Amino acid sequence: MKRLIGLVLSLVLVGSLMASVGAAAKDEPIVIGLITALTGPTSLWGTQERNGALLRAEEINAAGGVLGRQIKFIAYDHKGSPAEGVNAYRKLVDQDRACVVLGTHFSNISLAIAPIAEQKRVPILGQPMEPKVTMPAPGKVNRYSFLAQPSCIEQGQMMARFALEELNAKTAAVLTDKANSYSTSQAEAFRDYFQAHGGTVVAYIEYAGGTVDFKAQLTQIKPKDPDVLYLPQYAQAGGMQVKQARELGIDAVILGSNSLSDPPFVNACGGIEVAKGVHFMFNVDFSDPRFASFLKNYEKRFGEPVVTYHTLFGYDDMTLAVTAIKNAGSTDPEKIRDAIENLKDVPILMGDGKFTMNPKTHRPVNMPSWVFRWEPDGTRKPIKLMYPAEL
Amino acid sequence: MGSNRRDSAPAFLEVRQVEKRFGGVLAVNGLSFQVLKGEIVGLIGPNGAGKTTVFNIISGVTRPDRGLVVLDGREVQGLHPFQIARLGIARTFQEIHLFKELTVLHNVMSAGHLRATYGFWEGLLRLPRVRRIESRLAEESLNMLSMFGLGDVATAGAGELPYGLQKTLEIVKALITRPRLLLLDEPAAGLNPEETDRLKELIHRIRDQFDLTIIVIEHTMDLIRDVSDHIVVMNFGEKLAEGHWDEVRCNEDVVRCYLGED
Amino acid sequence: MSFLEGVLINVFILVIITQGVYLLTGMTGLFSLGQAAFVATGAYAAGIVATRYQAPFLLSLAAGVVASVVVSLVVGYPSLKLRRVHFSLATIAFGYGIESILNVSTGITGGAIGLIGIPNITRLWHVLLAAFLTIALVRNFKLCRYGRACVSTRTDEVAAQVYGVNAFVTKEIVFAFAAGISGLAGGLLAFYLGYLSPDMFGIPISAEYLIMVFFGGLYSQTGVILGTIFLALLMEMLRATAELRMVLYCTIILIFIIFRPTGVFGTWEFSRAWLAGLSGRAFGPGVVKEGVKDNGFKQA
Amino acid sequence: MFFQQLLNGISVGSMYSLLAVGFSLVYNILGIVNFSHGAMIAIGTYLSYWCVRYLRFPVPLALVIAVIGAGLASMGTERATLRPLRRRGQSSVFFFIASLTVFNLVAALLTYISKGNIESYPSAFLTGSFTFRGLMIPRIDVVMLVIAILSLMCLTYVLFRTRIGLAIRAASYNLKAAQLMGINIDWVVAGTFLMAGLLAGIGGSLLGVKYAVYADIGNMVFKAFFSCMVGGLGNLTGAIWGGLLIGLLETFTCAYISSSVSPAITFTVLIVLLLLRPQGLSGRVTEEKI
Repeated sequence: MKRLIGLVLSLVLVGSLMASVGAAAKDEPIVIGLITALTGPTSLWGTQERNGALLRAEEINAAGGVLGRQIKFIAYDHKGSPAEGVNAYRKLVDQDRACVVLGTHFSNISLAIAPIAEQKRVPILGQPMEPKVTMPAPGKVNRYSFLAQPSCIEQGQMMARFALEELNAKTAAVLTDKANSYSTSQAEAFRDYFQAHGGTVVAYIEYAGGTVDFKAQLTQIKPKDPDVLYLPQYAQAGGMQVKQARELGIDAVILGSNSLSDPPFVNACGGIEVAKGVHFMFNVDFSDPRFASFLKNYEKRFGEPVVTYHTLFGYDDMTLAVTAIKNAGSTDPEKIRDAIENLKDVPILMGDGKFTMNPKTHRPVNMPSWVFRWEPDGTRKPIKLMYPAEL
Repeated sequence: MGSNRRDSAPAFLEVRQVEKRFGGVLAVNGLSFQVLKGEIVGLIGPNGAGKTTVFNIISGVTRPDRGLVVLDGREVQGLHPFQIARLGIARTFQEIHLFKELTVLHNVMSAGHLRATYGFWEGLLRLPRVRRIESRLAEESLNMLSMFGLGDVATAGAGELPYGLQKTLEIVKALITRPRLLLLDEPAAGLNPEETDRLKELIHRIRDQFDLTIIVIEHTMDLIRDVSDHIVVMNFGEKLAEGHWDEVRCNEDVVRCYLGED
Repeated sequence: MSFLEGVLINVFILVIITQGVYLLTGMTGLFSLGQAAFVATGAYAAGIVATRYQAPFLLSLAAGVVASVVVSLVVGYPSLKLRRVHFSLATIAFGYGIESILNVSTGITGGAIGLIGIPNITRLWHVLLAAFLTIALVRNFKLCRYGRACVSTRTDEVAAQVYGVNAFVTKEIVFAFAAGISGLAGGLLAFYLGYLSPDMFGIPISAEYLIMVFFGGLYSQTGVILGTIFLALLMEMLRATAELRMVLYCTIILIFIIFRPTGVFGTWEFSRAWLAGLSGRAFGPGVVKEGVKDNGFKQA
Repeated sequence: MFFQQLLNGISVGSMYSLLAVGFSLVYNILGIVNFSHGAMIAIGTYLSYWCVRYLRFPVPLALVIAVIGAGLASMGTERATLRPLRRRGQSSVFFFIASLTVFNLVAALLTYISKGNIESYPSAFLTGSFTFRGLMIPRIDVVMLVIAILSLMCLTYVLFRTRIGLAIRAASYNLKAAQLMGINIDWVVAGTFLMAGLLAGIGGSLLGVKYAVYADIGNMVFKAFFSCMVGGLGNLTGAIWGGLLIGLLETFTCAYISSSVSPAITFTVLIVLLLLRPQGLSGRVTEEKI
């Protein structure tokens, strides 16, 4: 029966799914997993993150590995969907026996994984900026979820402070994607801090997800003539907004989030002629010599230059995970969890070069960020180093 | 013979001053006629006379602009087709409207929607009562199909049947609803003389067996002559003449406009 | 809960949802591009009832189903009066609308950050039980007079009405039924993931459901079930192919479509008669014939 | 500000119109909802971009190549997925899934090839605006409008002055009758898809210049779908009016009501409009034949 083909295929699929269960063994390489977007609109970030982590894992393996064992690095796609992310986490933990999982850069996916991690008791360390990932409620910490960069609230506030103190801005306009938690959380933090410290937010406009034409929103902002325009966006939307704002003749200083640090942002603007002068926040100093050698190693390994800063996330997350394994002296996830919680002064590329975890919040202690400006020659000029503690 | 009875008996169906306009064209213009219980009425007229529109109005597919349609003392104009079906009017279509993707039996059972008298939740849970009604409906459908010579093709796809059988299937589907009034729209179109003869018999038989009142639209004049108790002639949306075959045949207007063309 | 159990929960939640889509699209010919919004309605209703009012599992699931059905009645009343293609349009609008509402009403739904803190209760046997019940109900529906009314409405609405079928009410029933099924699946999803966000229920997700239904066979309940299982597992298996995952997934579907345009199973239905080694063409209601010739290709 | 918003609305709307005409061509003639139109838009965007970027072709040449490429891809899609259905006499509803899958596949492929990168034309091509009585008019919008009008004029010429156009128009009234009259339906269908693809190619190329080059750009097809339906059945000008209406509605709900729920409001208004006028803005009234 030809029609049975489908049935047989399904059975084969189920069979092979089951067959791969329990394939992990002892005294094998230490498995470290990564959950990220390898397909879909944000796959650029995911592949960069994966490459960064892979590069670091290979460096560590070349230097003899950790605890005398090699690292086996596995990256799985989450397609931007929370359910997929949870599946990927379970697969890493159950089938691949990962002792620590890296990821994700999507707050929404990490929010879904966090409660599962509490059950599975394998720590997950990554870059989701939403503070609720590590602290679902005030005073309550998810024991197995960790964040390795300033939260979106801290980043929004730092940008507001930068605008007030360095740019002497009196008025600000904010444009935010109502369907994107990364965008709304930073925008709200920026607005609240800016207003609480003497500034006036003259326009706070939320738009629906998927918008590509922002002229209607920007036209409302233009007559308000704000000193600064804050665009906490992903590179694509941010670039289009900057381009369209300039087309409409808005000449306010434009401030953005860490996603605007990418070359794709400049592309989405339509070139550096448009992107120049845009400020963004990022937690690495691109002029740091260690960074230059990282760039060189990356290009040697992958045959192409680093595209986005997510590479650094992967690279540093791997450093932190391996340090935690070393400190724990074991691949027991519970011990690694304790070790991650107590990480102190770990040398990394981001921030001011040293990473310390806060056991109370599961976020880094006072990790600084640089505010950069895109220059007409296409370089990023560091303007000021901001510390969350100064807020 | 009919004339006397027609004058005294109450009408089973009465169409009174019905008017329907499509764009600028008056498809039906002030048409009135009556149908008595148990009668077979022929509705004839040249192409474009508005006959099918009359059927559409009676069966609720088209809403008349003006006028009344009274079935057994009840005004039905403007009701939805499914409401009219519930009052016991069934019809066939000039262009075949079978559910071509379904089997013949499934077609008949679908048409028997109103005969399966159980509620939504009963059907969803498939209670024993539902199974009982369903098997009774299936049985009745099969019987009906065999009666019309379709028993052997009950599991064939309706769209695969030859044209003549599709026409018959349309009639079977109409009958399974157990109507009181049956509207046949050109049942003989496309049939050969032999099949037409069989159809004449069939129409008489179903009238008697199912206690029906029938209105037939037809261009095949000998069918009309042989089956009709009463004939209504239409032209340009208006009634030209009515009466028994012999009366209508002699009517000058009819001869001029219609029969003369033959 | 193991990885395999998690995957199977996902698969069977999808099986439940596509049963609803099968009712709508396969049986009644209505193309809904907003079905995921009904899943969202059920999921959020269940999640909100569970987190805010500490309602028990079953009660929350029921709340999800009721919410979906109520919303479907409100949305269905105007949109089912539209032409069929316009109905699809209305479902897209509904999809956008639900997404907007979920994003904007931050106080209740958590907005873009999502709804967190729903307990992880759903286990595989819950989902299997729900899937079995759904499949049984859909089968019964298909075999009863309302199921036949759906098929006749899809095939020829005017003729169906003439046989006493109230086409509008039939569509309303199916729309609400499908919404209820989606709401149930949504509730199970909420208690499985423990987290909900609006972007989990966009238009592309609804399109994905339609592809699953068509892939197995638009007119075959068996095909829809097996097609959904196959595609959901395929997606999971392809996880190892990293960047090529979506490309391979879509290519495999497209190859199947080119060689079996009417779905892998066509109109074939699993039946006892088939099991007994009899003809594959089952006898009785609910069976749609394959290989129908109609030369035009105007959509209804 | 009102006039600036009006201008914004027309700018967005004219783009929707251009995308909708191709969509509506296939819908009106064949009665098919063709989501692969979105794939052709994306193919147009990338082909013209690649030609300019990597092959360093002049922009007009790149545009021509992109347009032809999208047209051929559209024909290929029809040949591979729709024709087998017609040959077997199957209903066109099955084409729905094929067109959706082609749409998904092209988005996935472009994501894979471009590595998910966002790209743009080199050296700020056609950016900036000029001022006219206080209104800011982006240069690209003017170029878009001119190209859109030119391509629609070409389309009108083909439809009303050539043999294939006559065949297509005949087929759009009654496919079976056209077939009986000896018109080769395969050619009519292929020609229709070709023209829709050409239009998608133009639209896609311009979108790439106006916004940016990214793999998901084909999502615009949903706007085209709405424009086509709102504009009405039976004629192509309907799609143009539909596109403009949607552009203006979106812009004005953003400007004066709320931009976060603007899509929801816009689409609800359109659905209400369709309830009141099922034939669309400028569609012909058709009485259903029994």
